[in-house]
Amino acid sequence: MQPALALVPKNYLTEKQGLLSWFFTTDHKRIAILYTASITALFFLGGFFALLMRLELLTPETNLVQPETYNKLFTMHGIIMVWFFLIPSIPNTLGNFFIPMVIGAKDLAFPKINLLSWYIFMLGAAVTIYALFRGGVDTGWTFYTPFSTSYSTTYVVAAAIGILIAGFSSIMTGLNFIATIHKMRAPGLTWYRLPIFVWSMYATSLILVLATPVLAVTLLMVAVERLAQVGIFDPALGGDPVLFQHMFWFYSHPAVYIMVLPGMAVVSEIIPAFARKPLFGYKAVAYSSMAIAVLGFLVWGHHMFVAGTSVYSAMTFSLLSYFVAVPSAIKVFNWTATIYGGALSWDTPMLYAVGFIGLFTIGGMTGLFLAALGLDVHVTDTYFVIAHFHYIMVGGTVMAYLGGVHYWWPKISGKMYPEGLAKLSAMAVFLGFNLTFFPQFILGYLGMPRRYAAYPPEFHMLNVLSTAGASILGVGYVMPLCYLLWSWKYGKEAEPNPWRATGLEWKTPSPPPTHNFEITPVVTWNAYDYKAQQEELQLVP
Amino acid sequence: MRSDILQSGPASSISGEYEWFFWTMVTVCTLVALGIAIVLVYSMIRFHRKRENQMGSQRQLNIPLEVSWTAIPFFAFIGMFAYGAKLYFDIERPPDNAIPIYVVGKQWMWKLQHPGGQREINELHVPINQPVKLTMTSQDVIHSFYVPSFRIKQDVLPDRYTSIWFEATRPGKYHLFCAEYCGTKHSGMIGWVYAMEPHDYQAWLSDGGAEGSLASMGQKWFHQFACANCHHFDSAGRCPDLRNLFGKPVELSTGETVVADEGYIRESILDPRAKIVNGFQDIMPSFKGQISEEQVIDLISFIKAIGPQSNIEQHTSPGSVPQEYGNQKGIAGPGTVSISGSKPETR
Amino acid sequence: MTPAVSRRTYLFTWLTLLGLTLLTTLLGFINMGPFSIVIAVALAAIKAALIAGFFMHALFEGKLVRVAIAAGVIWFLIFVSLTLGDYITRGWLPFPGK
Amino acid sequence: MSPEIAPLALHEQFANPNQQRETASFGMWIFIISEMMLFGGLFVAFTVYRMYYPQAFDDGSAGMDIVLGSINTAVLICSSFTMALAVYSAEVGSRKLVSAFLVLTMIIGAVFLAIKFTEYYKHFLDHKAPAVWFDSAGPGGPKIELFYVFYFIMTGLHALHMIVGIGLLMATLIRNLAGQITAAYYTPIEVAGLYWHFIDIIWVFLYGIFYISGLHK
Repeated sequence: MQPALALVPKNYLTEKQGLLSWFFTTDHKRIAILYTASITALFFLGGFFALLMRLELLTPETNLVQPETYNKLFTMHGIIMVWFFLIPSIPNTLGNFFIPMVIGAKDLAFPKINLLSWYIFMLGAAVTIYALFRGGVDTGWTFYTPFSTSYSTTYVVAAAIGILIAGFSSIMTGLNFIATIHKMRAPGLTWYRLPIFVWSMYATSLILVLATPVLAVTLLMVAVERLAQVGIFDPALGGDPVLFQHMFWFYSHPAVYIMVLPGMAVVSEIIPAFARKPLFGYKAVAYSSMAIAVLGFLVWGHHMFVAGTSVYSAMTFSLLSYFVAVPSAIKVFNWTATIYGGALSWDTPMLYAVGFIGLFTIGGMTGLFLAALGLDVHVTDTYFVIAHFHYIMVGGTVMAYLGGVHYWWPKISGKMYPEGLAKLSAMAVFLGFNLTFFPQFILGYLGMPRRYAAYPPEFHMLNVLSTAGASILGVGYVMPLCYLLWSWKYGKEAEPNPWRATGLEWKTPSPPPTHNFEITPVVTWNAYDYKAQQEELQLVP
Repeated sequence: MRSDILQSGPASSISGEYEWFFWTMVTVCTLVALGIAIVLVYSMIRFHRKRENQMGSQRQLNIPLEVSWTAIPFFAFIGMFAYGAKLYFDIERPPDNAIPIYVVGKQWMWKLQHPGGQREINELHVPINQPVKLTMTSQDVIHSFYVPSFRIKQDVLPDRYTSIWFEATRPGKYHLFCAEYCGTKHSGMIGWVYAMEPHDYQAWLSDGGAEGSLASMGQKWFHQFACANCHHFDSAGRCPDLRNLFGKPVELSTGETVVADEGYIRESILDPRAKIVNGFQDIMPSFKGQISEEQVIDLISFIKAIGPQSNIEQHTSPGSVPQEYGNQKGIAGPGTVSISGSKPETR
Repeated sequence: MTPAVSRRTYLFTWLTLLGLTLLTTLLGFINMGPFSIVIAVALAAIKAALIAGFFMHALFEGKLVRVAIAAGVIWFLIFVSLTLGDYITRGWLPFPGK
Repeated sequence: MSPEIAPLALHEQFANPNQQRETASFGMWIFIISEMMLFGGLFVAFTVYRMYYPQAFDDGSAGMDIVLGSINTAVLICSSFTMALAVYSAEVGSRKLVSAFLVLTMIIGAVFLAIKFTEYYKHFLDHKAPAVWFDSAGPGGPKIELFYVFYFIMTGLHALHMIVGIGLLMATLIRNLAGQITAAYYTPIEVAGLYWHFIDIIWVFLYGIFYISGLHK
């Protein structure tokens, strides 16, 4: 069917043309696309560093790169992946695009601030990449003092300032989301009718707003200390390097939840849609998101059990760390219960979502080892930790991100992605990921410390396995980039609601018009009400 | 020699308990993960969508289920916390009879000192079945002393002491790693711990060619840095009497009381003004920059030796007369410590 | 539009703030050891509450704003208390660095 | 809601002016909470070191100029008062008074900055400017310097906020002169006022921690 061009209603992609219409847009959907393009580029840059690291670790000796270079590689990998991919990943792309649509709003509360946040993010990225091209940074993404302030000879200040700038973009996004979710919901859309996606994004935004400023001020102090040669964290001048760790982890532990809560948000949408079943234990899942946001701030000390903090402080943090594991467990059980008894269709988003459950469970359970004081002493600062947080952040967040991109791709682009290729890449990601990171648990248990450019030969075999897995993982990540771009142009036209999912975003054309809804919807139903949905579509006998 | 064989598995007094706890956790977690996996795989087969318009069950709440999968993990977690905390206390609290060994980390080497004065670089010789307490500091950035087989790790910080202890249970050669990223050659800041039968250890000690025990070195510095001019061994001096000081509470001019431990003595040498003993004047000059971390350690050993619990003497080799030993101030480089070359275990 | 706060209230708030500033300064001249800064911060907190309550209309805003302010204060207290918790309990065990 | 609101003032994403007003003011509150944590980080670090070195920090505090500091506190409280009156004038719809009070607030703010930089200059002359010219000889030198490092970072960050605040007031003044602020729609000035009062609150605490504890010396 090829209707006359004039009859095709304008959507957000076609309403305005030209590059400038993108760079000056205040449409949350277009800004989401701008963010997606930026973070995709940065993801592959960070991934390239990871690839070089894995190649270097293929042999016990340093033969591909020198230790100086290796140290810069893992630092830049960490900085780019954490602050320029994971933190903005789901919130600024899928969140930006779908929070207003899911709550039936025309746009975010502050569209200009939304655009400004993208520019600030790009400025931060530019400053960081400047540091990279001037020769990189070798402090590790954690910037531990006094190494970062007094001993490193690399571009620490530029990198710190870049991250600080990007932090303000995070704060703006969080602020925008909170105000939007509170004030812009469609009539009738009460808190308990909101999809879990919104609850989790709200929890994420709280952390963004409350934690990010502390990172900003901590990095500011590092920069001042380094530039002015004064002692803030330098013990020689009366400072305490452990205080830096407190301040850094006060941000950076909650930051882990900034990364994984949006992943949980996406998975909580995908699973009901492909099981055609309401999310099991809606309130438990909603409250657990909020509990994670609050409790996540009480546990940062578990990064410092061997750092020279007091034993009593360590015990407090250990106990609190176990408390934050409870809401995560609740979520996993409820997702599993949602799948049980559903009418399951194993499309690509569902594959990613189930992969998320599996990998997040392993990541979460190994977290229990790290929270146990006595066990942590041996495995902290080893590859056990590396494997643990990659299971959460890559196995969790990146899987959920890819699942979400596939799930909403018909809505974003108006086209269907090629299902066969997508399933293949989902499998490649899952298998490659496990092959890369599972051996690292064993390496850590055997005692291989992290951030080692060279290692004793008895760790060789497991490192070879890990590198082999990384190559599969790399292919798994490049494939979606290729076929999604292909489908944007050549893919099959998508219906407004190809999955027959509930949710307001599916009640408007694909791709949506600039103002999302021709008529502001009035909500009278609960989230995930598949029965009403089927009745509405007159599908139920 | 047996101790040349590289041992990787667990080999310390706490590692048995550690292994038990670790593998119990692995078992519990695997069972739970398997449970989830079974539900998922079963659903995958049993609940596959058969008709295009099919809907899933619309059940969305089961209160007993929600409560149980909240409460059961909660109490299991409390149990894990409790056992982990107990193990941590065991790892953190050295027994009283431990051999005191001092560690100074710097970019990128470990310098270790035995109470008898033997000095080693990147190697540590210890007897088995005897607790060893490490008191550690760093000359530059943060390092971390990590012996995987002993299941211990402790960050080593500049300008303060941290401590850790272990008791090796099997003779052998074990990896020593730096586990906190410390700069370019972080991965080269590695070494070996040699756990030896007690008689081998005694032979190694006496073969050492140490220039005198740490305490006797400390006594030498005590005179060389003119500490003795003020700190008389009577109660009439202008400065506090240092005899019977170590481990005792000290009342400060601010009214607070602190225990005279290693950290306090170190601070009092390098920054005397920080804590002034009640009834004394702020007249002591700072020795910061004039005295190396090793010399501070010697002085602490000396003060310990004249203190109430001088249990260190039993481990020191004979010869407490101060001998000529490097007048260098500052960093003792590898050259000055070549005594380790004559050790039986040195590679 | 009726103003939320009258000019009289603003005037009284202003004068109270100036008075509290004078009080803070005068109390500073008395040596109270560690308490002098505690009192100074407590007085500052009272002043901050006055500014937020009257000048910023927090007392007349809805529940949402009050919850937000409470959240900010609570989060700051979490940060302070758990950090200081480490510093205060250091040295409770008689081993270096514990 | 009042019908006299200019149609232009309502942004398209909002359903009605009341929603727009509440959202803008709530957004500013969230931003203030975030700023609280920004200064909160510095307060935490300061508290830790103060607890560790009470003596040196009191000595550092003794080097403050209490007269200028107290005057400055009073000055800033006055600017908050005039700011509150500016919002009040907007609420009752007096455009002239709004402009007058905004200008007055900006002038008082500028006076604050002038006094602040005078203080900085005096610290420089006293050799109490870390990294530039700091006389750390004498007992406890580095720790006193630590006090001054925090003093300069925190008051400097505060001064930066003042400058941003004056810019915000300037923008509000222009909007007022253009007739965009009415009794029915005065959200911009309300939001700017919130920010200005918040800067005042921060200063009140800075005054408490930096100037007072060394006074008895």
